[in-house]
Amino acid sequence: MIGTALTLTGDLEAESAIPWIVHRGLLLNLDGWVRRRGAGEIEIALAGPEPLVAAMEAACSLGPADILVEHITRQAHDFDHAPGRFRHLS
Amino acid sequence: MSTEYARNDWYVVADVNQLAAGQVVETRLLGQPLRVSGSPDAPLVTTADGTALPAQLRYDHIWTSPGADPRPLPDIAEAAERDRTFVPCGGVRVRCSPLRAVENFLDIAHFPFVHTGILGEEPHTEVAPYKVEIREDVDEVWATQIGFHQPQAAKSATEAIETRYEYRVPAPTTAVLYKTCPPKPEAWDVIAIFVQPLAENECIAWPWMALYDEVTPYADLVQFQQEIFLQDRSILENQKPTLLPLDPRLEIPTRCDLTSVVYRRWLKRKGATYGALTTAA
Amino acid sequence: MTFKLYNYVLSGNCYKIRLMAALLDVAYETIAVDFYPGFEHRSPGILALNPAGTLPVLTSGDMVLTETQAMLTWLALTYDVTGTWYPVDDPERLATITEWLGFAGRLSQSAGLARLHDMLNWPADEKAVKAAAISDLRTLELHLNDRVLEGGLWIAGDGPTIADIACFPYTALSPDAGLEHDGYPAIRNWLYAVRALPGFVAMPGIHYLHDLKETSGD
Amino acid sequence: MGVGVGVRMNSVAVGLSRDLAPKRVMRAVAYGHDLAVWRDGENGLHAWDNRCPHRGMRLSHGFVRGDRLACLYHGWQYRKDGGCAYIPAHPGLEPPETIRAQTYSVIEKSGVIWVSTGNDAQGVDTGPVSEPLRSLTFFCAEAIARAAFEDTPFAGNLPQVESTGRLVAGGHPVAVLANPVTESETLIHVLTSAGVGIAAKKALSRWCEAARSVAERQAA
Repeated sequence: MIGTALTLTGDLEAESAIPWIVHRGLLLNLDGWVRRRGAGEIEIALAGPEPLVAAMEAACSLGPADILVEHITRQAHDFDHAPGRFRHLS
Repeated sequence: MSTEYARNDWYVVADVNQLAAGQVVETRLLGQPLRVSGSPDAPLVTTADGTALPAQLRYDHIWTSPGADPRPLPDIAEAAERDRTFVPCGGVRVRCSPLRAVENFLDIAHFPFVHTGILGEEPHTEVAPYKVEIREDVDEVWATQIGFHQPQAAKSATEAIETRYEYRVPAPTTAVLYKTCPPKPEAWDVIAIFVQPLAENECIAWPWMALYDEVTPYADLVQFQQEIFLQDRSILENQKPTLLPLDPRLEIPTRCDLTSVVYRRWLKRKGATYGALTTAA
Repeated sequence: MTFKLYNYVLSGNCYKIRLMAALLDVAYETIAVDFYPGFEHRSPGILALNPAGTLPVLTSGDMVLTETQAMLTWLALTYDVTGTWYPVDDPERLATITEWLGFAGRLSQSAGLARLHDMLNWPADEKAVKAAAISDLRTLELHLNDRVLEGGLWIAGDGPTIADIACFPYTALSPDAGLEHDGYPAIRNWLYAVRALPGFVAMPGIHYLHDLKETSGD
Repeated sequence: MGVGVGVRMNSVAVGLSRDLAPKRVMRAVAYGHDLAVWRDGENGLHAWDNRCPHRGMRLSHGFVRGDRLACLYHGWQYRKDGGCAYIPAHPGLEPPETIRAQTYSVIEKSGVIWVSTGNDAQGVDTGPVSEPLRSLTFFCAEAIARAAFEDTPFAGNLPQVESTGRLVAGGHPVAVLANPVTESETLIHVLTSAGVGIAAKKALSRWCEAARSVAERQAA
């Protein structure tokens, strides 16, 4: 199924980043996952109603106090199978 | 709390009406008492120990900065267009963070509920997608391509119209709205808000307008804007927490709140945290 | 045209007249006076009309009224076809109304001035006016709670009168001065009742009752 | 003194049932928590954290439509269970169950609204003394407010204190319930019994004001 991929770049090293994003994904009842791709990059894959995906993007562009998102890009994401409840993919 | 960034911005501390009437204004800025005196053309701003701060008259208001190396005062080009009517609307004190006052100015989704019958009306509540960006070349936040159904967009409006909006934030406590001008569709009306931070949790908002409207009496223009701003005041005094959270963990911004989100991100990036909550709230 | 109102949009006293006229469904002309920041109420034009320089001023033909109590009385006697807003044939009720019109004048000097101080930086002895405002709110709460104990709701008798309209604005606007209504349940319920009156108009700081509208979102 | 002394209480009296009509909302404070207490159109009672999850606006400034409470700022509507039902800016969206206002436990007993910060609000049974007289704020601590009722004469005589903790003022039974809003502000609710006439109730109401004067003088 086709979902949405968000890629965050910036000053994202703080440990708070991933739990904060997981909390937001669950708060918005989205399916998908988040994973760290490096010290300055976090990847999020989402499935859900467009206004909630947009709300996820808005919230994550701000994030917890100790990170700073410089850029956020959005593209389609092809899930191999049903993504399931939003979680941290380690 | 940090005043480090904030000290080097310019702030309104009085308006031209007060000095023209010969008033000596005792006020505060960033928690420090200030006195504003003199005439509109030669204003004097002094601190409690008598130190003179730089002072200048711009956009019908007296501006000062307590910093050693202030950034330039934001330029509003329309102030030079002499066929506009310039309307300083007076200062209104609000028990809220100066940043919350700016954030509310940038918000459109509240129009049907807070400015009922003027700037919005149910069932016209939907906020269509719009564009928000930080313009790196000028270091400003811009929100564009905003449209909203308004029963009475301006004093000069004779019927409900689909109003176009653009917002510009050139400094953390200065915001400018460019809005459809009902009698002159090819031009924008300009409505700005200059926020004087008295403290982190208290401010004076000074609305100012530069309009094309040759028909409406001046006092009606002032009161139209005052009516709108005062409708927001009780909202601003009842938002929790009082300071503007830079971490929205306890909030649920959606797409219609994107200007707020980008404004907060811009503040966070600059370290402009006077009036902001920097811990999770 | 019926009458002219020299009006300032943020003034609770001007609002009394706008509200009363709306409830009586009377059309009128407003002339905006730039009270703040322009201090136009002290201009020669307004002072010629009202030497005291206060707002509102109401004119009709040669008549010039500068006191809101007089304006409310005149509006009710002239435009209220039901005769209920100012019931002249009931001496006791009329006296109660007059009593509370006087109270409304005190309230503008306490809660009204406290609001101007907090909102527009008006000069005032903040502590003294706020103490006076609390005392006035308590006086009104005591009376309105008496009315509840009697099975009533309005200030005088079984329906709204000009006394309710006179006391409404500065009571409703007291949160503008940080004086919340939480500890005044009888006042809170009476404010709701005024806002629910047919023809009610709002002013900044007093919102429309959105609950009266059709539900959207179902 | 007063009803409730010696009873282990998990709940606090935030208002009189009489004073909150259907489709109305009020602000209340319980154990330092800022709450919006509201009634739906069918008289159901709800107590929520006084904060719209969207942007933090106090929900006590909101409005009730049918069985929903709406925030005044952006009109977000919440169902009786706290779940968000409607977001006016995004009318096509069905908000997920996960977006919700925080709810508290609330019940009515003895004509009084009781709120708990736990999950099982309890009220005090004041027996026949459950006729609402009034609520009023004292600018003093709870203990001073309570004591003032015993120290304030009614028609020249100090009230009697019964073993139940209730007072008898001028022959009229009175129950005094206190909600400490802050260290220096106490919300008092006063009940009497159904047989007391209107004139006596008005006299009791003035006696409450006299007690307030005593308490606030002492606190000053």
